[in-house]
Amino acid sequence: MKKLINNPTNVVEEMIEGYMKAHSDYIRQLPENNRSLVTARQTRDNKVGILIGGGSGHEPGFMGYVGDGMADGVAVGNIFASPSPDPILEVTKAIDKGAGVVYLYGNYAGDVMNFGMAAEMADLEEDIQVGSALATDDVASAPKEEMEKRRGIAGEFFIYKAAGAAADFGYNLENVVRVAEKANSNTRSMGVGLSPCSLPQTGKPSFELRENEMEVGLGHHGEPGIEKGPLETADHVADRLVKDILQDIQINKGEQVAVLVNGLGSTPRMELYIVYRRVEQLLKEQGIGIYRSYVGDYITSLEMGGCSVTIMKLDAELKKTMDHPVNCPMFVQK
Amino acid sequence: MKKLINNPTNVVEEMIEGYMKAHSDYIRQLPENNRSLVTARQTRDNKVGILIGGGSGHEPGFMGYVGDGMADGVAVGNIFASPSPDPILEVTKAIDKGAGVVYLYGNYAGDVMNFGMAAEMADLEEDIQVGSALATDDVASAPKEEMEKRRGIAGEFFIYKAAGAAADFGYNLENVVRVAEKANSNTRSMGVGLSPCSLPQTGKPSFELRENEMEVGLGHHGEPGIEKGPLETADHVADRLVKDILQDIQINKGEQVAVLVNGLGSTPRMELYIVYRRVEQLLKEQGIGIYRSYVGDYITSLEMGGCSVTIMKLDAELKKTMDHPVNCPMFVQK
Amino acid sequence: MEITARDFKDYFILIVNMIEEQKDYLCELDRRIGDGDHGVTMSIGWQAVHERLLNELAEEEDSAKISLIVGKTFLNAVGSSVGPLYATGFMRGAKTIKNKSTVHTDDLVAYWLAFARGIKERGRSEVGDKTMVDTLEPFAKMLETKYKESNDFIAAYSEAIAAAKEGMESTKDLVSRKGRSSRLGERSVGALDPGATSAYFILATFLDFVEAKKVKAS
Amino acid sequence: MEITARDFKDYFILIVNMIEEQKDYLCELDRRIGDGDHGVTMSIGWQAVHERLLNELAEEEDSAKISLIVGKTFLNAVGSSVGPLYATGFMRGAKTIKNKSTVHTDDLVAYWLAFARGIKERGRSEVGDKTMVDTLEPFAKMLETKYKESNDFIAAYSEAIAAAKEGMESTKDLVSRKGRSSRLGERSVGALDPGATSAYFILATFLDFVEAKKVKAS
Ligand SMILES: Nc1ncnc2c1ncn2[C@@H]1O[C@H](COP(=O)(O)OP(=O)(O)O)[C@@H](O)[C@H]1O
Ligand SMILES: Nc1ncnc2c1ncn2[C@@H]1O[C@H](COP(=O)(O)OP(=O)(O)O)[C@@H](O)[C@H]1O
Ligand SMILES: [Mg+2]
Ligand SMILES: [Mg+2]
Ligand SMILES: [Mg+2]
Ligand SMILES: [Mg+2]
Repeated sequence: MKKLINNPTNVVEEMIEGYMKAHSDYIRQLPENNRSLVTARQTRDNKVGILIGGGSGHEPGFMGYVGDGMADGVAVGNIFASPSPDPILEVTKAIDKGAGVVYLYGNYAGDVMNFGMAAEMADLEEDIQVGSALATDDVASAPKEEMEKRRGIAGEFFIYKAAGAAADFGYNLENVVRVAEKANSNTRSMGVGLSPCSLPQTGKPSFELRENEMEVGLGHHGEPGIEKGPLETADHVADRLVKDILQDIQINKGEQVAVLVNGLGSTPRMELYIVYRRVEQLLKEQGIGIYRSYVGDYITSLEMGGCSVTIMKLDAELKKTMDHPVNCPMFVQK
Repeated sequence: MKKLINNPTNVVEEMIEGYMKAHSDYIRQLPENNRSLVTARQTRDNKVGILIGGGSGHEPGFMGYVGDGMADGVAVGNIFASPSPDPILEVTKAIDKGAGVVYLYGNYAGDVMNFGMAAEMADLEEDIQVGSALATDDVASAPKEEMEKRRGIAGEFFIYKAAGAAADFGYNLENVVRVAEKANSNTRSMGVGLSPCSLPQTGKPSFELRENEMEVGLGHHGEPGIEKGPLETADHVADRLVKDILQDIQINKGEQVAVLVNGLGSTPRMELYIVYRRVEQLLKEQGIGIYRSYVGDYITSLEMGGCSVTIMKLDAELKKTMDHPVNCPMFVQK
Repeated sequence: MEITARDFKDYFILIVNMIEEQKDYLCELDRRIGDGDHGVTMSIGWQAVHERLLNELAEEEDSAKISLIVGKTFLNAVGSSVGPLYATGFMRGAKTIKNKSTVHTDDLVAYWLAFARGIKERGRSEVGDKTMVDTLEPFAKMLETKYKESNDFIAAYSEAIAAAKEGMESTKDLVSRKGRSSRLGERSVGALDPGATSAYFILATFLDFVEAKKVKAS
Repeated sequence: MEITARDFKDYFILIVNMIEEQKDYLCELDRRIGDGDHGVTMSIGWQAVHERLLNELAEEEDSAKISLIVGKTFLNAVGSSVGPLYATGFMRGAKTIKNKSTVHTDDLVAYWLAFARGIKERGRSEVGDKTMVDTLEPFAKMLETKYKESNDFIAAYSEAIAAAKEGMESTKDLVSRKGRSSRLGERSVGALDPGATSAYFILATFLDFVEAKKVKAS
């Protein structure tokens, strides 16, 4: 697959370089580690620090969400690979204001180990209190009985948004973690892939699909999904995703949700809105109200084709977090 | 090419439907014409109306830019086809507050004819004063001596931003047009295509490129560019685009510009930032300051691969317009 | 020969069918020097016209009104470049047969001249610009001259179609100076202009129609 | 037999080269049940190690320090799943040979046992989970037993490698219960685990190294 890059081994460094230059008013790179980026803006004294991170290739995830109202810092990994403990630890040190730091990341073996090691080091070596909340929103990744095994996909966006707002409200570490965990346990996602992406270093497609096929439930790194099938209409795809989501989480008539229709990379906005159209119809039929909608590329997989649908059940507190304004390089909400 | 759609003939209607449902707090559809969308927000009395429009398939262009600080309404065409005069006229009637309406669109034969007819009808039948400013930013589309023949590509974003701010400042019609024209005459763009898009109705690629080829200077609808060549590195591509742009417009050492690195649809943000990185280097070498940067998908061509670089030379007035906050469904600037 | 309101509608339906057949070909031509949608655009427009013909216009007896609504419907459905162009053609044609249900050959000639010239005016194009005007202008000139000479509509129209065809084919060797393809400069040489081609088909379909009508009548 | 600091470095360089050769194969394995990057990740990590070996570590005589820095460097360069896993292995190994420049066979056995057990602890995985532990655990068990029996390092290590190979191959028929592939459930059956494979290569490369060293010595 064609890529507009220089040397495949430098893509992450060069992306960061470009990103820093484009958004120096938002973000700065720590001298200690070039994979450690922290907000360049003034944040409130005593605010709990929000640290996000994960592999590269998911932009706007994750560096795009550092700014007012979301994260205070990000540790940047190689493409589709968790960052190592060192950049995580450096960000932790830089953003701790004495109130501790909350790590938000997806439930992947690599992230669990690296963030886990960093948290231990922060505690032991730096005496910084660290809380963690993991995203496990992908209903296709494990049965309900093994919820804790599920991976995090686009729902991470809602978790960042909720926890970021909570930290901004002045919540303490325990409460920020509580809100993040509530956001996660109220959130479900599922995706469909139409075309693969390829790693710059291998150039090989992450999975194979025939011209008339799609993959249901695939992961955000091209991990095989739960089934391959013929490419269906946008309405059928939305029906399937929403059905599986609503089977997994009880949302009663009259309750309200936030919806995210997330593009995986190369799927035009036009198609995302066509999917959203059907998602809205389905929720309406169930008497479920949509409190807020997000449609676009929020957490991508390089140039993968397809989309995911995320639904988060809202209570009053989560609504407040969704309303909270955000000002990040790749996401602004007034 | 695979698309997540229902019936190809309904894509524009279904996209609009989804869009209206997702953003009903921003935008409403006129009962007179379902291709006529206007802002749902309160705008200042006596404000000059800003009307944008063009073919579909360029999302976030153009409907994504209706909202505070940019456009008051949009006329939506079929895919890659100008809207007809009727929806333009209906939007004109809906957004005129007595101070007249400014049409902003790209310099394409179809748009010129349809917007021209609508402007005539607005004047003759509705007695609404209409001004127009056309984007002609694509340096690859005609030589400098025939500037007026050039087509508009991603630079349209800057023109919307400048004119939208001017209208918000309370400028009268004449001055809004003046600012829009200044923005256009200070703006240059050029793009490169790596992979084609396909119209939903034909499914055929808009152009053919071999696995190791790129197309320099191609149009935003897959119109052939100025040359096909081997795929080059991001740095070489940026060098070429910036060189052609700076040869076309005199920007002196110490002057400041706004920069837009625009993705055509399927090119990941990672690659856009890698291109931006080089653009910044080149401008720095010339002693040109970057006042503001935009990197992302601003005006796309369905799932086309590639990007364009846009540079707008700024004076004090244009800087003020770039600083002006915006709140649109697909673009927010604080 | 006379053309009734029914005839006009039958002719327009022939166009609807013809466009469906030529859709891919017209897209293919447009892919070479434009944005690849000309067949799709024509199809969207004529499908919208079809819908009108089958409904509101089903009982309409005023040929001018039919032509006017065909133009407007086409325009509203497609916008694009060809929306204003063909719409202007049919609307200007309608003017020449105002309030008429049955149209005789003098009026028919006037109709087609207004059609061709309306498009030329709307597009501000000249012969040689590599547009549909390269089909329409020679067509109109020939129709006018030959009809004046012979007063035989079908004969004159046949010769005009030959001129239209030649005009269409001439676009192959031209450098485009109007529309989307004008940015290609020299690289537009070697490809037929899609609009010149669809214009030829529209004009030629009328000849097919009147010839078939004559056969039926005789 | 004794292993010097130079030997450690030579062995690590053999790994660097081996990984470059196996990179595509490891990616291919990972594409089937993971995200396709295992070869790339290993390569990034070992290239970073290579750089260190050629520079800061060029004159280093402390084998423990070398192993420690190899682990840390690998971890910092890759993160990922295998970063913490292999890094823990080399760092725990380093502990067993603290302050030593030359390592004798007793220590070497301790080194490899600590390597294997460190990884197992870090990953919280058991034999049968379809991970590198399926290679490492049988390897460690066999090495420990056989060395106790014979006190012959190369003989014991050779048998351990055979057990490692069997363990690696056993992953083919397993359902994954750890890491990225665990979400595939039954569909992970039929594919070798990429980490089990790279672990086997790393262990086997040490056998190649010591055998070559023995030949040279004799
Ligand atoms: N100014 C003009 N005058 C006459 N014909 C024109 C003009 N501009 C474009 N055309 C015609 O329109 C055709 C293209 O139509 P179409 O592809 O439907 O529209 P678009 O170029 O907007 O996609 C061209 O082949 C040409 O014949
Ligand atoms: N918890 C774990 N314990 C042991 N090994 C693991 C664990 N999780 C993952 N692995 C190993 O890591 C390998 C995958 O490595 P790699 O592809 O580099 O990382 P990632 O899965 O993060 O892309 C798997 O094949 C498996 O052997
Ligand atoms: Mg990975
Ligand atoms: Mg078009
Ligand atoms: Mg066209
Ligand atoms: Mg992997």
